[in-house]
Amino acid sequence: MPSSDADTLTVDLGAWEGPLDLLLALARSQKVDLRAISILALVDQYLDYLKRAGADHLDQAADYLVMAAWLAYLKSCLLLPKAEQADPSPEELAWRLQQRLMRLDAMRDAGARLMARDRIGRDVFMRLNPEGLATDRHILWHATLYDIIAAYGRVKARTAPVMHTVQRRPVMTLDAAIARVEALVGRMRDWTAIAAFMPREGDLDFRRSALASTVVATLELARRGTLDLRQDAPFGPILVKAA
Amino acid sequence: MTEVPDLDRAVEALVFASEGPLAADDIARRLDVPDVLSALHRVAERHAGHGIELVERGGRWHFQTAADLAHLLRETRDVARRLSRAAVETLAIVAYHEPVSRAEIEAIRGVQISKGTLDVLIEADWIAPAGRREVPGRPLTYATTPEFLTSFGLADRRDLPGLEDLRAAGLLEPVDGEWDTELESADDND
Amino acid sequence: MTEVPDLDRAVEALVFASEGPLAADDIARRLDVPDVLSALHRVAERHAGHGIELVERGGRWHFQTAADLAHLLRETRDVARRLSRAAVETLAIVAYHEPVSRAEIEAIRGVQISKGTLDVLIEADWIAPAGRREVPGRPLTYATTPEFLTSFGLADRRDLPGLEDLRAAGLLEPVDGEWDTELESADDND
Repeated sequence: MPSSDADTLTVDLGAWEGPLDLLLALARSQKVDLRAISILALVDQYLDYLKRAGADHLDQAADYLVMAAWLAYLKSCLLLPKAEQADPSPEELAWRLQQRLMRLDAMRDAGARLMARDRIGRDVFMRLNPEGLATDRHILWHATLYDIIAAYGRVKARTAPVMHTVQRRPVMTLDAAIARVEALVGRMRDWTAIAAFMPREGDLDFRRSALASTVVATLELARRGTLDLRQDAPFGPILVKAA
Repeated sequence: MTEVPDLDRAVEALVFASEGPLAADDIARRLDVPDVLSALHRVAERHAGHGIELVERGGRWHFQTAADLAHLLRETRDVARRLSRAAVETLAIVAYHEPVSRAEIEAIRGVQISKGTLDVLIEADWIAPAGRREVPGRPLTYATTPEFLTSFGLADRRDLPGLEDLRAAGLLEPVDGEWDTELESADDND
Repeated sequence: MTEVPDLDRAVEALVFASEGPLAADDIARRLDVPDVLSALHRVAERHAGHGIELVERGGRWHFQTAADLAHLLRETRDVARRLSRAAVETLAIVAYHEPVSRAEIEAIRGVQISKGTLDVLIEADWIAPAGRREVPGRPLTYATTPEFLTSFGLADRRDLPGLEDLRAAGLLEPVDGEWDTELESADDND
């Protein structure tokens, strides 16, 4: 294929892996070093080739046409007087095209050279059924004396006769919260943040419990129609107002 | 690099790349030569005393690693792993109550134990079977090993802190997340 | 029979018995010695010019038959499946440009990679994903594997045929996407 003449190139776009492939074949048919290739001649050959490829393949050849349009543009730029040239210059664009062709050519050549190397399984062979190297994993179990003592304590504590001492836990009951919110909401004229309804005293556990109870209480009171709730954004402050 | 007879090289490569041991006749036919026996012997000679050997077994030839080096092909690597909670508790119960049967361990733990849990402890050489109890069913009992004492730095089993010591150390307090243990029988076998 | 150093014998046996190429470090770790490189070189020397050879590929060592004996062995083994032209080019592009993204491969070849081309190369264990490039879209890049070096008899990536010439000619510079944007402006519906 590399040495074939442009005229003898099969007029079938399906034979090419895209416009660049076709361009490279055409470039090689100029039989000069790719570095010295005439881009203008190449463009003409490409456009001519597309013309001869005919309308049959145009549906599957959109990328060929895009390349043709671009090359036609490049050609007109190359022929225009220098003064009217845009940036990047047509010479620059032509140089880049040439670089792309050289790069593809180089990779094609490199691929062929790779395939020609002494390849495992084709030219050189490894053993088919080697003995193999085995690694046995030996598990070293690890525990400390403390682990054992603590575990025994845990077992004993778990299975000891159960003696329930009910611990008083600092909670605010739902009933208490409803009563508190009901009493306070009448005094608040405007939308008020829910925090204002919570007791200020008590430790962290109690306040946490109070927050939960208060939120549930406002929901319950909203359901009963005693108050309205509002939240302007997800995770935003919850506001309360008497209904 | 010395000059090696082509036949020797060919014989060597053929036997090396073959799927299994090769008879001298097969090699000769493959190489289209009358006889390869002397070549085989020269190749065997070249490898004698090295890490690999060309040997004949039942008239067929193959390469193998030198027999005295076979141990190199296996290696054992130590992997440290933490005992599971179930295993630690089981070990603790054996240590405090030995000799103790599996049913007794379960009664003390309040949770069933899987077979794997005892196996791990036996494999670690911390507990060992300690005879059968002369009761109906003759259950096997377990006790700790001398290795257990060594591993945990104990001179004697009586060095284990007693219940009073545990209480004083706060180790008999019910812990949070107590209900975890109910789920344990599911992942007991690690 | 000459006296062969034990280390040489051990190294030879290990590489010979291994299921795949072995790194010098792995051999040293298995044998519990600081360094096996000189032993490896001595063993390689012992086999040079013979029917089998000890070779280094990408830092990993294995035994293989001498390349000039291929014609004697080929009939025994399946000849490696022929790769499509697209696959060969893609493999070359990955090898010479790695790490390289799919878009970059396509820019060099001037066509889209059909499904299956990369798959074939990944399945052969010659290329593998090599992380994402930290540019918009975070494209996945590909690079060759140690297995690639082994399969193609390359001691090192620097042994790639013509690598230095191509680099000197500027043909391995990162691919600029400008060309494609130029083309795309003509092709709005893309």
